Order: sequence, then C-alpha cells, then structure tokens
Amino acid sequence: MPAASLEVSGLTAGYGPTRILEDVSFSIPAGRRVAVLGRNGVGKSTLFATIAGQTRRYGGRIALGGADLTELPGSGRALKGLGYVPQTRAIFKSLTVEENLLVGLKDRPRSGIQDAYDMFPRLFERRRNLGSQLSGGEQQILTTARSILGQPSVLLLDEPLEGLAPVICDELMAAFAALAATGAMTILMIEQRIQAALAFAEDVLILERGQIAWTGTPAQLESEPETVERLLGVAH
Amino acid sequence: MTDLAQSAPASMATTSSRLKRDALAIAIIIAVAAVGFFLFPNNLALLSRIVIMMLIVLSLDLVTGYGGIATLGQAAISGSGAYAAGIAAAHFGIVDPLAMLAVGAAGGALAGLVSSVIILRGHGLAQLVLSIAIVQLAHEAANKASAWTGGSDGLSGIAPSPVFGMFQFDLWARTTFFLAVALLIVVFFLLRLIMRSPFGMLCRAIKEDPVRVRAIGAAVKPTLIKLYVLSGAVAGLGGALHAISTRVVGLDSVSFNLSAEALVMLVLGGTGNLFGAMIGTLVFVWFEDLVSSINPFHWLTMVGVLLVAVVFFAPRGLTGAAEDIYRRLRRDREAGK
Amino acid sequence: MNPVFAVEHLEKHFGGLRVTQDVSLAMGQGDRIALIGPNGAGKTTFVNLVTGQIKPDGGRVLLGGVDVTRLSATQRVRKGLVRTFQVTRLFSEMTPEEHVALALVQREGKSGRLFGTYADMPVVVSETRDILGTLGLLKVSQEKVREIAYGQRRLLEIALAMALRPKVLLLDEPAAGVPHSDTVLIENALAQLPPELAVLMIEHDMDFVFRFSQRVVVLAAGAIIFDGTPREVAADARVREAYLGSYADARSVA
Amino acid sequence: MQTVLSIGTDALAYGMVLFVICIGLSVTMGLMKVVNLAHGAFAMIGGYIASYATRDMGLPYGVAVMAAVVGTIIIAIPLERLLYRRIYGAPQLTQVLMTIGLTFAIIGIANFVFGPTLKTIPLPSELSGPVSIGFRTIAAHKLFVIACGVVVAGGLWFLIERTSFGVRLRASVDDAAMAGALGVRTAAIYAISFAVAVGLAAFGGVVGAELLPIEPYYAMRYMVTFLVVVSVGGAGSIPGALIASLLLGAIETTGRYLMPEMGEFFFYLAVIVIVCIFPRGLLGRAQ
Amino acid sequence: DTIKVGVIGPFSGPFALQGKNFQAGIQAYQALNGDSVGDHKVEIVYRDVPQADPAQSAALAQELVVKEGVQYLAGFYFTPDAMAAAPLLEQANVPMVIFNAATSAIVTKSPYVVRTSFTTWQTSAPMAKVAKAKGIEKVITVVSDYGPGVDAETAFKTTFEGEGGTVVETIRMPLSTNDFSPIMQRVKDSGAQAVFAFLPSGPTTLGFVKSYNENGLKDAGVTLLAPGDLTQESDLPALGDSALGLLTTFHYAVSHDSPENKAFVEAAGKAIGNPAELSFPAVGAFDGMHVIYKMIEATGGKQDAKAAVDAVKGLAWTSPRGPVEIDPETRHITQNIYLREVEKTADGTYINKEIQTFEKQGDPGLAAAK
Ligand SMILES: Nc1ncnc2c1ncn2[C@@H]1O[C@H](COP(=O)(O)OP(=O)(O)OP(=O)(O)O)[C@@H](O)[C@H]1O
Ligand SMILES: Nc1ncnc2c1ncn2[C@@H]1O[C@H](COP(=O)(O)OP(=O)(O)OP(=O)(O)O)[C@@H](O)[C@H]1O
Ligand SMILES: [Mg+2]
Ligand SMILES: [Mg+2]
Repeated sequence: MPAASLEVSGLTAGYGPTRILEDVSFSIPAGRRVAVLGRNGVGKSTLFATIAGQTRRYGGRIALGGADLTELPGSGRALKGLGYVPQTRAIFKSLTVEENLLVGLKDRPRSGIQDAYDMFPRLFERRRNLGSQLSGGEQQILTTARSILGQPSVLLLDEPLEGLAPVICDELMAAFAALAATGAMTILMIEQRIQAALAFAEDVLILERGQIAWTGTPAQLESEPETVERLLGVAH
Repeated sequence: MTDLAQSAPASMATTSSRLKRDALAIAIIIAVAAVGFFLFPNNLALLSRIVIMMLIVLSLDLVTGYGGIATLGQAAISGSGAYAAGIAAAHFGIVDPLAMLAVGAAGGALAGLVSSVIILRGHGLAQLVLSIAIVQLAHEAANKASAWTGGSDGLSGIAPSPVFGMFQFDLWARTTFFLAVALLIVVFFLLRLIMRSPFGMLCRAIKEDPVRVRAIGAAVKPTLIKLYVLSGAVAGLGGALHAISTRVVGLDSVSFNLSAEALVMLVLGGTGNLFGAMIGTLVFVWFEDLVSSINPFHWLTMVGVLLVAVVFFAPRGLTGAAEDIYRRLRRDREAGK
Repeated sequence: MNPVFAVEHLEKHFGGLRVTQDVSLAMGQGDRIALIGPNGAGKTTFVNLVTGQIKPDGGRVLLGGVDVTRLSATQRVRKGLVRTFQVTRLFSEMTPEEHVALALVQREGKSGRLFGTYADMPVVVSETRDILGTLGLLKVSQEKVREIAYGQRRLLEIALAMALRPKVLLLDEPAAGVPHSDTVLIENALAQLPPELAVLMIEHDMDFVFRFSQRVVVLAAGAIIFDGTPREVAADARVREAYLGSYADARSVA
Repeated sequence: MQTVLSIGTDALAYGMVLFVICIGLSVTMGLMKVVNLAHGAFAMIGGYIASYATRDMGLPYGVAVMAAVVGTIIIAIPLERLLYRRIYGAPQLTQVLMTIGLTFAIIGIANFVFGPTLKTIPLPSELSGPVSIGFRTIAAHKLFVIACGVVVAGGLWFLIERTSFGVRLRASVDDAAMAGALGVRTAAIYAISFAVAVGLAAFGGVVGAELLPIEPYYAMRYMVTFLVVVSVGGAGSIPGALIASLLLGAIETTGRYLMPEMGEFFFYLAVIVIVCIFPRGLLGRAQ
Repeated sequence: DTIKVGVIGPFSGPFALQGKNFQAGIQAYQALNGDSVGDHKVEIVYRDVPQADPAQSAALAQELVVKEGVQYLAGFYFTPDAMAAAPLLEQANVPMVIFNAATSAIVTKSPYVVRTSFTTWQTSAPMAKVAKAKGIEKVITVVSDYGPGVDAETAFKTTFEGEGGTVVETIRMPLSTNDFSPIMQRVKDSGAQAVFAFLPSGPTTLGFVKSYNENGLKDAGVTLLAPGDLTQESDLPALGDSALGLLTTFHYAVSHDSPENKAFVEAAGKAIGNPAELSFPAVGAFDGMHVIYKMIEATGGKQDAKAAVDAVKGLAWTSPRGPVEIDPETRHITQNIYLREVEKTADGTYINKEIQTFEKQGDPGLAAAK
C-alpha cells in the first residue's frame, strides 16, 4: 500500500467518563513526516490510541486516504492501512520473536518476515526467544518492526525511542526517514527528545490540554523559542 | 513542614476509630444473628450450618482472598479438624465441646501446615491441582482408616457434653446456634485485627507481587505458611463445630465437593473481604435450601442460574456490587451538591 | 579501601547465549557508577544476578567482603543489597504510605506481627513521612498506587529502596518512561541519598548519566568493554561505535 | 512380560481417552485463558446427541459423531456470545463461578429432559468386537480411540503451533487490543477457538463414552480428572496434554493392577510429585 | 387431620435415579392404598441430600421435625445420612423408616429405627452358597473400596470359607475407577474360577461388565457373581447383551412373578414416568410406606414413636418382593433372597430372571458384628 493521507476532524475522546481530547482537527497529506509534541499528560498518547480505536470516542471523524474509519473496530482500521505502535511495549509475551512478527504480517506471505530481520539483525539472533525473555530495548524494537511489517499506509509511533541506546536511536530514525522518503507511508511520531523529533519531521503538531495549540514546520518552531518554552516547557 | 502535619494520613488514624468500626461490624453480625433467631426459631439447624460454613469460608478467604492462593482443597483442612474433634470424642472420651473445639483447631492448624508445604510448591493451575490432590488423598486416607474414622459409614458415637456443663445440645439446635455465633464473632474480630496488622499487610503485598516482596527483604514462603496455619486453625474450628453439632463426621467433610462449594460461596460473596465470605455463604446456603425444598428434584438448575446471574450482574461478587452501588450513590450525591 | 560491594568473574548464559561474560566490578562507599551499554547487552541480567533473582553459572558476589552468592534474594536485601525495577513492580492496590511502611516494618523485623498496626509504631510513622516528604509523595500518600502518575511510581520505587537503608543500591533505568521534564524529581531524590551509600545506575539518557556519575562502566555483549570517567567514555572510540553513536558527536560539538 | 505388554496397552488406550476428552479444555484454559469447568458438560451434550442419533434415529455411528460435534457447537455458540464473552480476561475465580453455574444448569436440564439413566452410544460392528493384537485381545474401539487421539493431537498441534490462526489466537490472548491494532479480528478468533474446543469436547465425549458413560452427572463426575490432566500437562500445550494423559493413564492403570486398594493414593501422589518437579506443569507455557 | 412424613433422599445429583425410585415407591403405595389412614391424611415432605452428607441430613431431619412437624422420618439412601439423623429420634419422638441404607449397624443406633430394604450382608452371603453349589472352589473378590463394598467382601468371604471354599484374593478398588482393564488382568492372573464383585449401582457398572467381556474373562469361563446392585434394572438397557447370563443375588427383581408385584410395577411405573427407570429402591420405599401406614393405624395418628415402632415389630405381610417380616429384635426386614440371571425377553428388554430362592433370610451382618 502506498502512503495515504490522514484527516481528523472534531475528535473528542477519553477514558470512561473522563474526556481527554477536545475537538481535535488536523489533516496530513500522504507521505509526510509529522512530529506530535507536548508536555506530559496533555493527551498525545490518547490521540494516537483514539485514532487506533482504543479509547472511548465522543464525537468527530477519522479518515484515512479518504476512507472513513470512524465506525470501524481496531482490527478494521488496521486492515484499512493504519499502523500503531503504543507507548507501552505491547509485545506478545508468550509468543516468540518470530511469532510476534508473524502477527504483524497481516496477509503477507511468511517470507515477508525477512524485511524485519534485514532491518534489525538483532531480532534475527533472538528470533526463538519468547517476548518475555527480551531486554527492554529489544522489546521496543520488536514492537516497531512488527508494525512496519504490515506495510501500513499511515504509521503512528508513540515514543519509539524510549529505552533505546543512542546508537540504536540513530539507526531507527534513519530507517523511518527512509520509509517516508520512498513514499511508502505517512509517519506520525510522538517523541520526548525534541531535537531528534525536529530533525525527523516536516511538520510539527503541539498539543496542550487535549487540544491542538500550535502547528508549523520545525524551522518555524526553532524561530519561536517562546512557543517552545510555553508549550514544551523544556529547560535544556 | 506544615505540609506534613496537614496531610495526616487517614490510615494512621487513631486506634479508637478503628475499634469503633470493629464494634459496628460485630454489632451487625449480632443483629443479623438475632433476626435469624427470632424470625426462624424452627430453623436454627440450618442457621447453625450456615454459621459453621461461614467459618470454613472465612478460612478459605484468608488463603485465597488475602494470600492469593486459589485452592480447591480447603476441606482437607476443615475435615481434619472435624475428624480430630470427632476422634477425640469417640475414641478418647474428650467430650467437652470447648476441648473438642481446641482439638479441632489444633488438628486444622496442623493440616494447614502440611498442606501449605505442598501447595506452595506449585504455581497457577498446578497449584490448584496440588490442592485437589491433597483433598483427594485426605479423603482416601479417611476412607482407609475406617477403624478410626468409620470410613464411608461415617464416624458416629460423638456425644458432646453440655457447654460449660450447663447448656445441653438440643433438638432445636439453640445451643449449637449460640455456640456457633459466639465463635464466629470471636474469629471475625481476631481476623480483622490480624488482617490489618503488619503481617496482614505483608500478605496483601505478597498476593500482588511476591517477587517485589522478596526485593524488600521479606520472606514469602514462611509468611504464606503462617497464613495457612492460621487459616487451618479457623477451618479446624469450623470442622470441629460441625462434628459437635451433627455428631457424625462423614467422608464428605474431606471432599472435593465441599472444597469447591466453599470456593463458590467465597467468590459469590467477594474475595479478600471478611464480610464477602460471610454474605456469600449466607446467600448460597440459604438459596440452596430454599430452592431445594421448593423442588427437591430440579433445584440444581436454579442454583446454576443464580451463579451465572451473579457473574452477569455482579462480576466482583455481591460485596463488590454493593461497593459499586455505594460508590455511585456517593458520587451522585456529591455531584448533586 | 575495602570495596563495599564486588562481583568477581560473573558468568551467565541462556542456552547458547552468554549474556554475562567474566564480569568483575568493585564499588567503594559513596561511589556513583553508571552502567551503560547497548540494548540486550545484559545490564538487567547483571542486576538480576547480583540481587539473586536468577542464579549465575559462575563467579561470586561479595558484599562487604562476604560471599553472598549462595544467599536468596531476600537474604541479600537484608544484608543491604537493594534494587529497583526497570518496569515498576509495585502493589497496585496499596497506597504509597503502606508501601513505605511495609518496607520499614520489614527492616525493623516486625513484619510477622499479628496484632497492632504500623500506625502504632512511632518510628515507622515518622520515618515514613520523612521519606515520602523527601520524594514529594506526601500528597498522594493515601491514593492507591494504580491511580497515581507514572513518574510518581518511579519515585515510589526509589522510596522503597531508601526505606530499606541499603548499603548498595542498584537502579535499573529509574528515568525510563518518565518525561524529560520530570527527571529532575528523580535527580533530586538521588541527590538526597546518604553520601556513603554506593549507587549503581543503569540508564540510556546520557545527559542524566553524565550529570549523575563519577564513573561509567560500559557493558557490551555481556562483557565490560570500558570503565572510566564520563569524559573518557565520551572520547572512547569503541564506546562511540557500540553505544553512543551521534550522541558523542553532538556532545563534543557542544 | 505378557502382563506388562497387556497393561501397557490398557494404559495407552485409557490415556488416549483422557487425551481426546481433555485436549479441548487445554485449549480453553491454556490458550483462551478461560477456566471452563463446563467442559465436561459440553462433552456430555455431545454424548447425548450421539446417543439420540444412533438409538432413537438409527443413524450410523460416523454420522452420529458428526452430528454430536456440530450440534454441540451450535448449542455452544449462543452461550459463547451471551456468557463466555463476558468472562474472557476476567479473574479466574469469576470464570470458575460462572462455568460451574453453567454446569449445574446443564446437569439439571439434562436430568429433566433425558432422565437420570445411563445413555449408551451403540458402536458399529467393526468397532464393537474384540480384536486380537498378538499377545492379547483388545476391544476394537480402544484401537479406534488411540487412532483418534493421534489424529487429534497432530491436527491440533499443527493448527496452533504452525498456522497463522494459532499465532493470532495466542497473540489475541496475550494482548487483545494490540492484536486488534495489528489487524487481528479477535472476536472472531475467540469464537472459532471456542467452537473448536467445544467440538473437541463433544468428540471426546462420544468416543470416550465406553469408559466414561453418558449420564446427567457426567459433567461433574469427571471434572476433577479433566482439570488434573490439563494442569499437569501444562495448560495450552498439546504435547504436554498428551504426555500428561499417557503418563497419568499409565500410572492409574499400573496402580490399579499392582495395588488397586491404593489406587487413588498412587495417582494423586504421582500428581504431587510431578507438580513439585514441574511447578508449572510438564510443558507449561511461560506466563 | 394431616400426618406428615419427611422423606430424605438423593433427589438430584449423581444418585437422582435412586431418589426418583423412592418417590415412585411412595406414590405407588398411595395410589394403591389411598393417601389416608382412617381420617388421617398422609402428606409427604421431600428433602434432598444429593450425596452422602450427614451434616445436611441431620439439619434437614431437624428442620422436618421442628419446622414441618413431621411425625415420621423416612428415606435415607446412604448409611451416614441415616446415622446422623438417628440420634435425634428419641428427643423428637419420631420413628425412622429406612428405605435403603444397607449397613447392618444402623438399627443399633436408635430403638426407633426400622428398615425395609436389605443389608449388603443379607444379599451377598447367599451368593457364596450359590458358588459352592456350582462347584466353584476358588474365587477372587473385587469390590468398591467403601463401607458397603467391604461389607459385601466380608459377607461373601466369611460365608464362602465357612462352606469350605477358598477366596484366593480380595481386591478393593477406588469408587472412582473408570477403566477396569487392569483389574480384569488381575482376575485373570489370579487363576480363580469365579469373580465375586460389588459395585454400587450406576455408571461404573457399565464399564465393569463391558471390561469383563472385552478382556476375555467371560470366554475364559470365569464366572461373574454379584449382589443385584450390579444389574439394577435401570442399568440393564445400557448394559445390554454384555450382561446376559450374569448371576446375581438380591431381594427384589422387577420381573418377580406375583400379583402383588404386578400391581406394584404398574403403579410405580406410572409414577416414575419411564418404567425402565424402576428398580429396587422403589420397593424399599413401597414397603416402608406400608410400615408407616401400620404405625399410624396403631397409634391412631398420635405422635408416639415407641408405640408406633412396637406395633410393627413382628409385622408380616406379602410385599411385591415376596413374603417379608419385620424382625422384632433387630427391626430389620426378614425376606427371601433370590438368585437371578440376566435374560433377554421376547420383546427385546432385559430382565433379572429369578431362578432360585433362599427363603426367610435375616441379616447375618448384625450377628457377625457382635
Ligand atoms: N487508561 C486510562 N484511564 C484513565 N485515564 C487515563 C488513561 N490513560 C491516560 N489517562 C489520562 O489521560 C491524560 C492524558 O494521557 P496521555 O497518556 O494521552 O498523555 P501523554 O501526552 O501521552 O503523556 P506522556 O508524555 O506522559 O506519555 C493523563 O491525564 C492521564 O492521566
Ligand atoms: N530468560 C531468558 N532467556 C533467554 N534469553 C534471555 C532471557 N532473559 C534475557 N535474555 C536475553 O539476554 C540478553 C540481555 O538482556 P538484558 O535484559 O540483561 O539486557 P539489557 O542490557 O538490560 O538491555 P536493555 O537496555 O534493552 O534493557 C538479551 O539479548 C535478552 O534477549
Ligand atoms: Mg504518552
Ligand atoms: Mg534492561
């Protein structure tokens, strides 16, 4: 599947009776690289989870490449081309690494697994380990590789670099950039390491208390240090 | 440091307020018992059976609800108490009810110790199966040792003397009922104290994560064994009372069925909650008695439907559901303000 | 000076994989060491071996000169060897106050008491408050742990460790999953630890590592490949290649 | 020697009966993480259907087996949608409560509808006679059961360990939300697995009816045995269940031969020993 | 006025069939003899104890006496249930009529206990004589390992050895045995000419008999002898051809040829719904009701347990099973024991055909216990 656009309009959602997101709208053209930033607890993860169909939605619509996803369950959205890597390392603990990857393949033939091994040789070495027998960082790599295998047209990455060694972070960011560059997928990424995120992204979305507070390019953001200070609150 | 003073934590609240709550809880038990006594004076045998069962279910709650060990073998322990008391009376002439209770409690504690050493070796389902194996072995042993236990015919010839030499066990089961309720209150009070002691807190922690408990330097197994011995003493008391009140101890008192029933009652009422254990027992035995006297032939279906319905409407057990309702009411009231 | 803590020739393999290869390390009183290394290098395994969660295939662990290799995890804790977990392991139905009180009661050897409560033990009450206060956890001390924020749980992990008055403290990625803006809280907590305590910390956040440690040990593929000051580490070519990547460049530029 | 071989054959046959009946339960308990105490009830329903089909409708044995499997699945589907769906992922004890309740209800209904007597499933003549296997004669149906056990074990192992269905099922149990996010239709996977487990229960109930006869109390009578076999094997493991069935079958059979009066002791002591050596069951899946 | 009779039995659960037979026997009696004695209407109150459970039995007995005000307690399928209720009788001033529980000692637990069923000793001992008469010298016994099984073993062994035979081996097997092949192997290896077996009626009998055939014992000429529990009529359709020719001794066969039995079977068959489910507990209940009616008659409806029990001591009548009498000393029923053989009738049903009668058998078990 080639990259697709993602449109979100008037999205309001939360957990149980508590609403976290209020009237969020944005639109991303196919093949873009987007960074989603914001202080902790503003609802970044909730936004991704809502797009993936895992929270309670109160209103709004979600469309992927023009197709409406709003009423579909999580699996339906995935089959329409949405990829989602949650912040919690949601590996399947009792499956081996290889089986974890198999689940990510969707309907592709088994041989497709080789893509993941090419990208992360480490996973090939560990392919018979159970998910629960991986190190923290290996789990993180596995979740990302698993979602990429499904060749989503839009990929949502929630803090993919957490717990990774700096050198692996570099490699992973390079891999994402390459995927986006070939026009294979649209990538949205939440990341705490702002520098890394800005280096990667073409567009930036900043959330504040469940709403979109700022949009623009990385260059624009660099030129507005007071926005950075106000919305991201980073001292360094 | 005013901040510290202000947030005087609630759980460090005064001992007296805790005792007040205990008194209230005990008052509730006494009130329910009194209502039962005056409303159903002709049915005290049933009520006694319920109270005795409550002791066994409470003992199960200790290991399952507080210690996190699912077991289908509790009857091995309560049954040991029953046989200990029964054998003491039938073969050794120890017929004073209080002495029989003591023997039963000791027998139960011992059985708890032995079972715990075995059961704690397994994990998850395997642990459940160990408990089943224990109760089946106990059942088989009781069947084999028929010279002592009467085997499948039951151990008869138990003739307890009057309580304190004054209160004869009567046909109306009044003495049994008073004895049972008194025992329940004592046990309940002690268990409440124990469950909020450091030991109780440690047990709750082990239930959630034994690895973490080890990482703060506490020993998991000895604590659970201790819990089991405690539970065994309570179960043994229940078993002994059972022997005293029916004067016969049958193989059913060390059966898988009894263990399973106790577990069902506990889950029905809600685990990890002393009131849950008691309410579950009350509701289950009472319901069973009711439907089985209405239709002795097909009542099992009704009990089945009750259990399914409870899971459907009160998945956390009856006390869990009560808690939810209470919380919702309180939230509504606060929202109203 | 006699080391408070040492491991000698530690070995461990899972099947064919040698995750710990002849690792030796010594720590003196007051040491602040960072243990870094690529993902899957065997850092968490090292902590598990040292604290007794898993058994080594060879080598010794010494605490104050005494061999503790054969002791259980529980016994090692009682001797002052304490860890925190990479993924928090707390009792979700209990409050922070109960957590700390439990650790204190345990340390005082009173966790087997059947009667009374910790609230009746003045020492426990006051020290619980002190520790929670130090870590800024007093305002949530009565909430169930499953309802408190992630960063606060990480702090509580540290609170538990502090309550045990360790001689050696092993921290496994204390800041992982904590937003950058919140690592300050953890750093403050670490700064308040008794100075004589020996601390070893695993962490991938290099800025944090460099601020915290006097000495950095690098583990790769189960073996120690480097041991030196932060400055030396940043300059070492092997460490750059195996671990730091562009971070080293960024830092040298800065 | 003669005797040893003979006992060995009996042990194999008995073990296979246990395996065929228990394997469905191993799937529900180990893979779907549902402690389904009503497993025996589904086996019993299968038995009743087969008995009715052969005795009252005069259908051939093979057809009756099919009817039992399909019929039981049809009965189970609404139960899955209405009841079981609520307890996926619930605490084990809640599952125990509901499934034991369901078992009570099914026993009551079976007793009411079919009466309390035994129901047999007449075997076709090819399966009913004794067959000589050299050193002794053995009932033909026992050989049939052994064959069934081998086929079921192989087929199921392949389905779960080697097909993408099996991988998806195990993934859904580990983390349903994440499996969904990867495009796995978890509800459908669960429903199919449940149907397979129930179908296996019915199949086991029918082919095992010679040793464990069908009557209303069947659902409770053998519950403990089933639970023990599955847990000793390690829930969710096909080879584990097979080994446990054969091992426990052998222990029970030799125990009965050597010291029948100590039969139960033998069996449960063995269970305790096995679990003490393998605290999560013989081939328990890592948690 | 109404006189209530409380009946405790297994009306649900694994033994529901036996409880159903209790009910059928009672209803048959009332259908044939009316539901009143004089102007006292007799009302039955049923209480369920699904499996042996003395505590529940005692509680229900107490409830029946105190709350329901019953003047008679009856039923009791299991020995421990009867034992548990017996101590209440004197204080409650209530007689107890046992419809089934078959351990000899129960009647000694209270002077107010009367039994209209049988004891395991009573039905097992004659089989030893049968074996001897057939020229069998070496027998192996196989019994379920619980009270009645042990009783059967002892009864048979004592009598058979008294007759000069040898019991080469005694096997006790757990109640929960499902696969009997290894047991049959033992029997084969023992070299005995016959096997004496006791299993409680129910599902396991099916496996036992099939195993006996499949393991080639029948073909090898090893005779299977048993008390009638093994071939309870309600199990016969399931046992089918594999039971043909089995020899059992028992106090009652549904096929017993007498006008009393015809009437009984018709009435009880109607009461139970499916006549194929009818078996021995029904006749215990039927005769038990006869005893209770006589007691009511004798006491004129007044509650007087002693008078009631005294009135039936020595009572003799013709039961569906044949002539019977309540032994004045033991209060247990003296009756004929029949040797029966399983036969297929012309219409394809299976019956226990009586082929020999041992007349006026008392309970040898009680004597043996002394
Ligand atoms: N499962 C949940 N149930 C209830 N509330 C939740 C749940 N998950 C998150 N929240 C709340 O929703 C709010 C937004 O959380 P979210 O995880 O989306 O934040 P975030 O921006 O991703 O923060 P972080 O940078 O810490 O990951 C927080 O206040 C959090 O407490
Ligand atoms: N039980 C086990 N069986 C087999 N291999 C294991 C097991 N536990 C860990 N491993 C492997 O050992 C290696 C070391 O794991 P460890 O968790 O110690 O890494 P780590 O250095 O802490 O990495 P991270 O920084 O990613 O947390 C990993 O490659 C992991 O896959
Ligand atoms: Mg987040
Ligand atoms: Mg790690």
